[in-house]
Amino acid sequence: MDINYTPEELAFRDEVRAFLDEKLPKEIASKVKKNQHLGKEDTIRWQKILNEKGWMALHWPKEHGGTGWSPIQKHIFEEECAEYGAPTVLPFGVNMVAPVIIKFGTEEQKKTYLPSILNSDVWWCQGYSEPGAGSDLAGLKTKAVREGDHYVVNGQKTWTTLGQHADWIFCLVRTDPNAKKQEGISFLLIDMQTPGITVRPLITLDGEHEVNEVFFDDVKVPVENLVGEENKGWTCAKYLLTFERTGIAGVGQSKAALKHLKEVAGKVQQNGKPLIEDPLFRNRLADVEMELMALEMTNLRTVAAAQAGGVPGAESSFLKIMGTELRQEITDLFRRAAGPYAQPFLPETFEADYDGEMVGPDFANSVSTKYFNMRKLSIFGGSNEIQKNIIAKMILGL
Amino acid sequence: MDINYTPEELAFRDEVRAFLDEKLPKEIASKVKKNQHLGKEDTIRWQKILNEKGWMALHWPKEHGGTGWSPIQKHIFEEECAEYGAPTVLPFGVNMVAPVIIKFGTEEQKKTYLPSILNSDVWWCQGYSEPGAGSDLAGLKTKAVREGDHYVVNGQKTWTTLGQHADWIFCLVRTDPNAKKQEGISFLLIDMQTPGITVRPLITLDGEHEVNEVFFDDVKVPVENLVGEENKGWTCAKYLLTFERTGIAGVGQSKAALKHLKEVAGKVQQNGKPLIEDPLFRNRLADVEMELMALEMTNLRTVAAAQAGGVPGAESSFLKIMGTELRQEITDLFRRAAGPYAQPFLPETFEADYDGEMVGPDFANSVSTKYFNMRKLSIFGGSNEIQKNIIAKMILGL
Amino acid sequence: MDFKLSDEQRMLEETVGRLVRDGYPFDVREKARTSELGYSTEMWQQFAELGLLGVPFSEDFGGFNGGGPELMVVAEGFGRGLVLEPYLATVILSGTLIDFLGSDSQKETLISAIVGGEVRLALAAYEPEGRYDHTHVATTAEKSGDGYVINGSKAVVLHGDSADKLVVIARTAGSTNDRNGLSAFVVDASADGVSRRGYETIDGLHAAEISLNNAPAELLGEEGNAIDALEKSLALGIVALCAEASGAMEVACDHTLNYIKERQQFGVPIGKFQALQHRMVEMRMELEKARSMTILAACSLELSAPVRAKRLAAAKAIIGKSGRKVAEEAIQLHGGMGMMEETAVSHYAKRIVMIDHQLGDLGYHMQQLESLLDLDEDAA
Amino acid sequence: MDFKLSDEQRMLEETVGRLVRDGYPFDVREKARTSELGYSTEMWQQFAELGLLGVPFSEDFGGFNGGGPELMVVAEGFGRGLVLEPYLATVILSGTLIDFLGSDSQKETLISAIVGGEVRLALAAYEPEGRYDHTHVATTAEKSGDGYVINGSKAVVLHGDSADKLVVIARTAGSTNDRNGLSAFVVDASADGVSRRGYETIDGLHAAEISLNNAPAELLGEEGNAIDALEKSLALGIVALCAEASGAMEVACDHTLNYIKERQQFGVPIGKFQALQHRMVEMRMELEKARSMTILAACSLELSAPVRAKRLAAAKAIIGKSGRKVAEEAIQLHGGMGMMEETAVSHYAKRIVMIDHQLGDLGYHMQQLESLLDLDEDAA
Repeated sequence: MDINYTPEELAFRDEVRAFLDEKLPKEIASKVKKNQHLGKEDTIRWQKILNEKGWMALHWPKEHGGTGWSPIQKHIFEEECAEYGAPTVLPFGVNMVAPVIIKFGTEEQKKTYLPSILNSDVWWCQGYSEPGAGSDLAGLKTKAVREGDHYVVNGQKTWTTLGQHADWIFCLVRTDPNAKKQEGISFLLIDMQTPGITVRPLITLDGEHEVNEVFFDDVKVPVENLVGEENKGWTCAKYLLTFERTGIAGVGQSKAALKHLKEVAGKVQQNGKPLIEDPLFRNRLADVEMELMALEMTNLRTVAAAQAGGVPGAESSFLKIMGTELRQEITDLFRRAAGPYAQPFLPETFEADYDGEMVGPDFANSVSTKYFNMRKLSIFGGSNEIQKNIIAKMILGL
Repeated sequence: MDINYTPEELAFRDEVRAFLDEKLPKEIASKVKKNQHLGKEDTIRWQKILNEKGWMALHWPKEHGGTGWSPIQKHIFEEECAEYGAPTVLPFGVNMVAPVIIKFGTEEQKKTYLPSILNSDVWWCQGYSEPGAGSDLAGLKTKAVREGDHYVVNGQKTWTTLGQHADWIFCLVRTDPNAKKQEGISFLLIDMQTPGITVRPLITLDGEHEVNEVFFDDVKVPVENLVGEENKGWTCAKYLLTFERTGIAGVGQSKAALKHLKEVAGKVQQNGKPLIEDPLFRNRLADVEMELMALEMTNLRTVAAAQAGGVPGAESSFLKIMGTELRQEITDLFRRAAGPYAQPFLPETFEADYDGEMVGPDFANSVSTKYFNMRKLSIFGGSNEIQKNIIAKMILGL
Repeated sequence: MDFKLSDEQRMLEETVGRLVRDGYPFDVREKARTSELGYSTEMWQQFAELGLLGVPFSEDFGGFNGGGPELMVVAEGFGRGLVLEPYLATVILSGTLIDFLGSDSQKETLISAIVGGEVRLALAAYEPEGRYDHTHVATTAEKSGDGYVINGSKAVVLHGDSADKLVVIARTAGSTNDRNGLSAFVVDASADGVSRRGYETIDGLHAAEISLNNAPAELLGEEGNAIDALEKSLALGIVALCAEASGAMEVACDHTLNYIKERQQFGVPIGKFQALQHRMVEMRMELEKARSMTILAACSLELSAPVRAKRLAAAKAIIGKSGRKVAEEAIQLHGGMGMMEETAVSHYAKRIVMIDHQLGDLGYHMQQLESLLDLDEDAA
Repeated sequence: MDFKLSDEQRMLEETVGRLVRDGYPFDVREKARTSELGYSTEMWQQFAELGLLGVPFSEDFGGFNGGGPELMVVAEGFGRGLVLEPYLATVILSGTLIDFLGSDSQKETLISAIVGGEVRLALAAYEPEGRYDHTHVATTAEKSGDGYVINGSKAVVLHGDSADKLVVIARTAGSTNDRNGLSAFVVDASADGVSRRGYETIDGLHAAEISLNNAPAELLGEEGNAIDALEKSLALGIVALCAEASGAMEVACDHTLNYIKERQQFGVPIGKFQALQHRMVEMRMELEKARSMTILAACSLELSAPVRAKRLAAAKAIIGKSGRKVAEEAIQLHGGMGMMEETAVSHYAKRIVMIDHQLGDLGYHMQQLESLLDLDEDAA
């Protein structure tokens, strides 16, 4: 038993750090650290840098251009990226649809889609949730009717993250209306340029446009865009949902945020002393710190189990719950650190090219939007209630 | 709107205080405040004093010897009793079986049972819960079969508080095994001296003997001991359970406990300073104090609503949950105040006549037994989970 | 002891209730919120016509002579509707301070204008470095001719962007954290020497950073003695915020309850799931606490200063603690819908959480409470 | 990075597991607990035969040369069985301190006797006024002839009632809270000048208040320099307590899970109720945290003092926090049965909660953690 990295693992970490030192554009990292808006071009720029290095596809097999990394290597890479303020790689292409294509797709599909995903030439989005089918994903109603060499798709998807930029969408659709719930679902790839598709922005409570509704009105999709067998799409859906997610605990993000929070609390003055010396604030910081240590170790245990060949299952639900609650707690402390300056809402200050005066201390401008935005963590990606149901069923046998 | 007592209410409070000053035996109050064991004789002595004054039966109508007090008067009385360290009046006779007899009993039954309850000549206990019927009270199995002028009772009751001292027990029994769950239940009064009754002590995790199992083996009960109609006992049971319980919030107890806790924390030294100056301990005290203020006001709102003629319903479930959680929280702080001295377990020190040396500070001897004993508050009397179910159904309509 | 509203209080409650119900549906509110001003001047005139702008003032000025309970009734109703207009800023914080400190002629002029809806005010008390501490006043006032000139900066002045006049707390003696030496002034918002940077707040209100650079000012009352009156006005403000939070929490609970009764997943309303039921019960329990403490605060304004301070600190702290739980759970139980700007509950959640950032947050008020932990109310 | 146990560690785990499973059923444990001694000397001999009493010691003394992970494995197994014997007192707290400080001949005598099960010891470190502060030592030792005499009082000395010898921390220089000037001594428990008041603890162990009145004592190692070794032994003790708590929490969770699967109410197992399912999930989540922190603590003993201190403080604090939740929920979900002495889970709950009162509670360790909040592990 040794919880420390081996010399090989430390050497790998050095390699990652050297790469990030050299290649991560400073202006992008600065935006991430200051909670400024990242544009589509920032994300793509970074992803192309990763691809040049061959580090874009963490979870793909080597033969398709993946890294072939071990779970520990992936973990180290993601930790360091978070620490350095690298933008999050958008998961919809590389970590969601691609593994499904690799596992269930035809050779033709692999050739068509994988290279452009690797090189970030095509922006993917996800068509899973529907207004009536959130937690109950299999309750979806969007239907696809086969007519000759294409499907005709009608229906609506929602919570489509960054769908406003997307070139393609992968969708779960109902192809057999008479089959039982999870049967009769198929997995389709759809070009967003196809006539009949409308994207409507959904503005979240923090004023941001991250998610969308996508409407399908007699949208014609060629049959060759079906992945896997017709009516067997639930297999793809499950594979995608349970697909190894080393980063789900968000340890790197929480560490970076906590570090920033401590800096901030060391500067903000309260009754003539830094806030970090306020016994209660300090106590809550210590509480977050120890919870984060527990989360990190629990995450490492899962990573190490995967390294040893175990298949991470419902354990990742623990990590999802613990990780998201902790990230939310940190946003709560940030807004408390800002004090009355948690109130001002100046969206223009989130732009990197904003050169006006700030209101209150610099860090304060985004504390409340972040606090409210991060409420999504416990809702999206399988709400924490659903995660508890999964644990109750899969681990506890209840 | 005026949250202060009226001059009449204040005068009543003075009267109560004068009575307690004069009549509450100092040695009994001292035992209560020091968490020492109260004997059966202490309780009876105090209850007889109350009865002499005519203050034994808070909830009975005047005609039967009750106080005829308003809800506010009852509240004031109970608050002051808690503050002065008066023993809790045992509810099983005066506040549980008696209201059922008054409401559903025959004149004969009233004459037979009520006077001895008022004068604490007969000790009652409760036969509701069974091993298989706790939260699901109506799942009870103890059966009573009518044979001529008596019932023959067979079965088992459990969690019978202070049943070891009891002269009589009131029982829910199944008289119609074929009826649906809540039908076919009857309400019987049973003399504990009847042959066939065995009481087995149940020792709780704090080493105390408060509760018992009561076994019935062909116990013959005269039919005149039936209260209300045969097979209509559920009506009595419900009446008893929802019977007005002004004291359910335990505000007086929590106030007295918090006051004691502050005294203790002012004396115990930590790093050369009183514990009460430790920022975190003080913060938790403040948290309890404000929660207690909220509980007290919520309780007063319920009392005032009752005063105004409203029938307190599921609101008392809120008070039960909030009140018990708070009392438990205070016991947690007591054990923390005791530090390492929370460990020693010396039951002999709980006796008033113990004159040996204590281990650690005086207050510490009972902190852990109290902490563990008070876990019962959220379990017995309708577990807090059941209270939440009641609120969900009755108030929220879920 | 009697928790019932008097007939007059009940009428006030009905007036506000009707106004909010009829005049403040979500879409109308959203229109006002997204306007440049951030609220509706027509609505403000309606407040005036209904007499709401006079609630805390003497009948001499056309007021209602109301105290804590009356303000509670109004603010709770406003909380239910997420009212945007500068009632707290104008009537409660600025108006009562003028009422406590002003000369007869100042009151005659200003209070009458407030009651008539002719003027809107903002209280410029807190400062950029002072967080929630109202005694942290570095801003200074000096005599100049008949009046005074003020220099300094004021932070997050609620509705300071659209106020016609500012009530400014400035120091005429003492150093930054002294309780003594504070004075209150009326400053014309359009005067030379006043510069304002207005902005929206996350909960849809407006506020401003204000710089005063030799701004001409008129003293209210005596020099150097504003602290007691200021604390009385802030106490009224705390009562109003507690009540507003209670009203908003009530609606957040109601919306959430309705949502879980209607939203179907797995073939049943999600409100059938026991885990969600229990959480809904816990939300309601927090609401009851908030209501209780709001009543306690509203009925404690006439008590001795330390008892009042202790109860208000406890009330505002409970609002901060319970409010956070209700706001977060309201969003969570709404699922994705709770994250949407187009869902009303998200606005309730934002207002509830931001109330914790006004007039002292949970941490600030728990510190106040801790400092008063040994106070025996019966003896005080 | 590798969380797997080595082959040797796995053998140790199996040995302890088998011993507890076969030799420590609840009724046997209850019999030992209610005996006058409070544990079983036969069991102690079995420990010796299996080599368990030598785990942390050098092979020279018949030991196993184990470190943090080995002690973790043993203590976790003991926690699963709620083992009563004085392993922590004798082997971990007293034994390792002798090992760190003693002369070769002292070790030869004492460690060998410990490993062979011939002697039981107790560490008399903490004092009545000192709470959890091991530097609070008012007890003094003075030279007397060849040896020393000790005067003072020691508080809640775990298994001090039945120990043959005491390892006493006493001051040879400095004043009460100095880190310097502490020395460790071996005192014969039956010597003149040693008086002990033994008692049971709420969790079924035994402890004693000990008065030393010119008690003859033998110095371990150098005078005045015991602090580092003492802190190393206490660190081992903390690892053992964390591991014991993890083991006990695991069983408390298992018992609770089994109970809610079996207990029928309203015609179904109560484990079918979603609210209870989610609470059971939360208990398990606390267990996972406790396990993780135990591993972290066990693997941090060789690191620099501040890093070790930070990690151990965090681990013990998590144990205090998570342990309370698991213990209280285990009782609550068991309903009335959880309140019963005859139900095993109540004993697990008591032990878990009392572990928070040994070697520093949640509050104490959070203060340690707060004082190390700015420590950068990578730099330290």
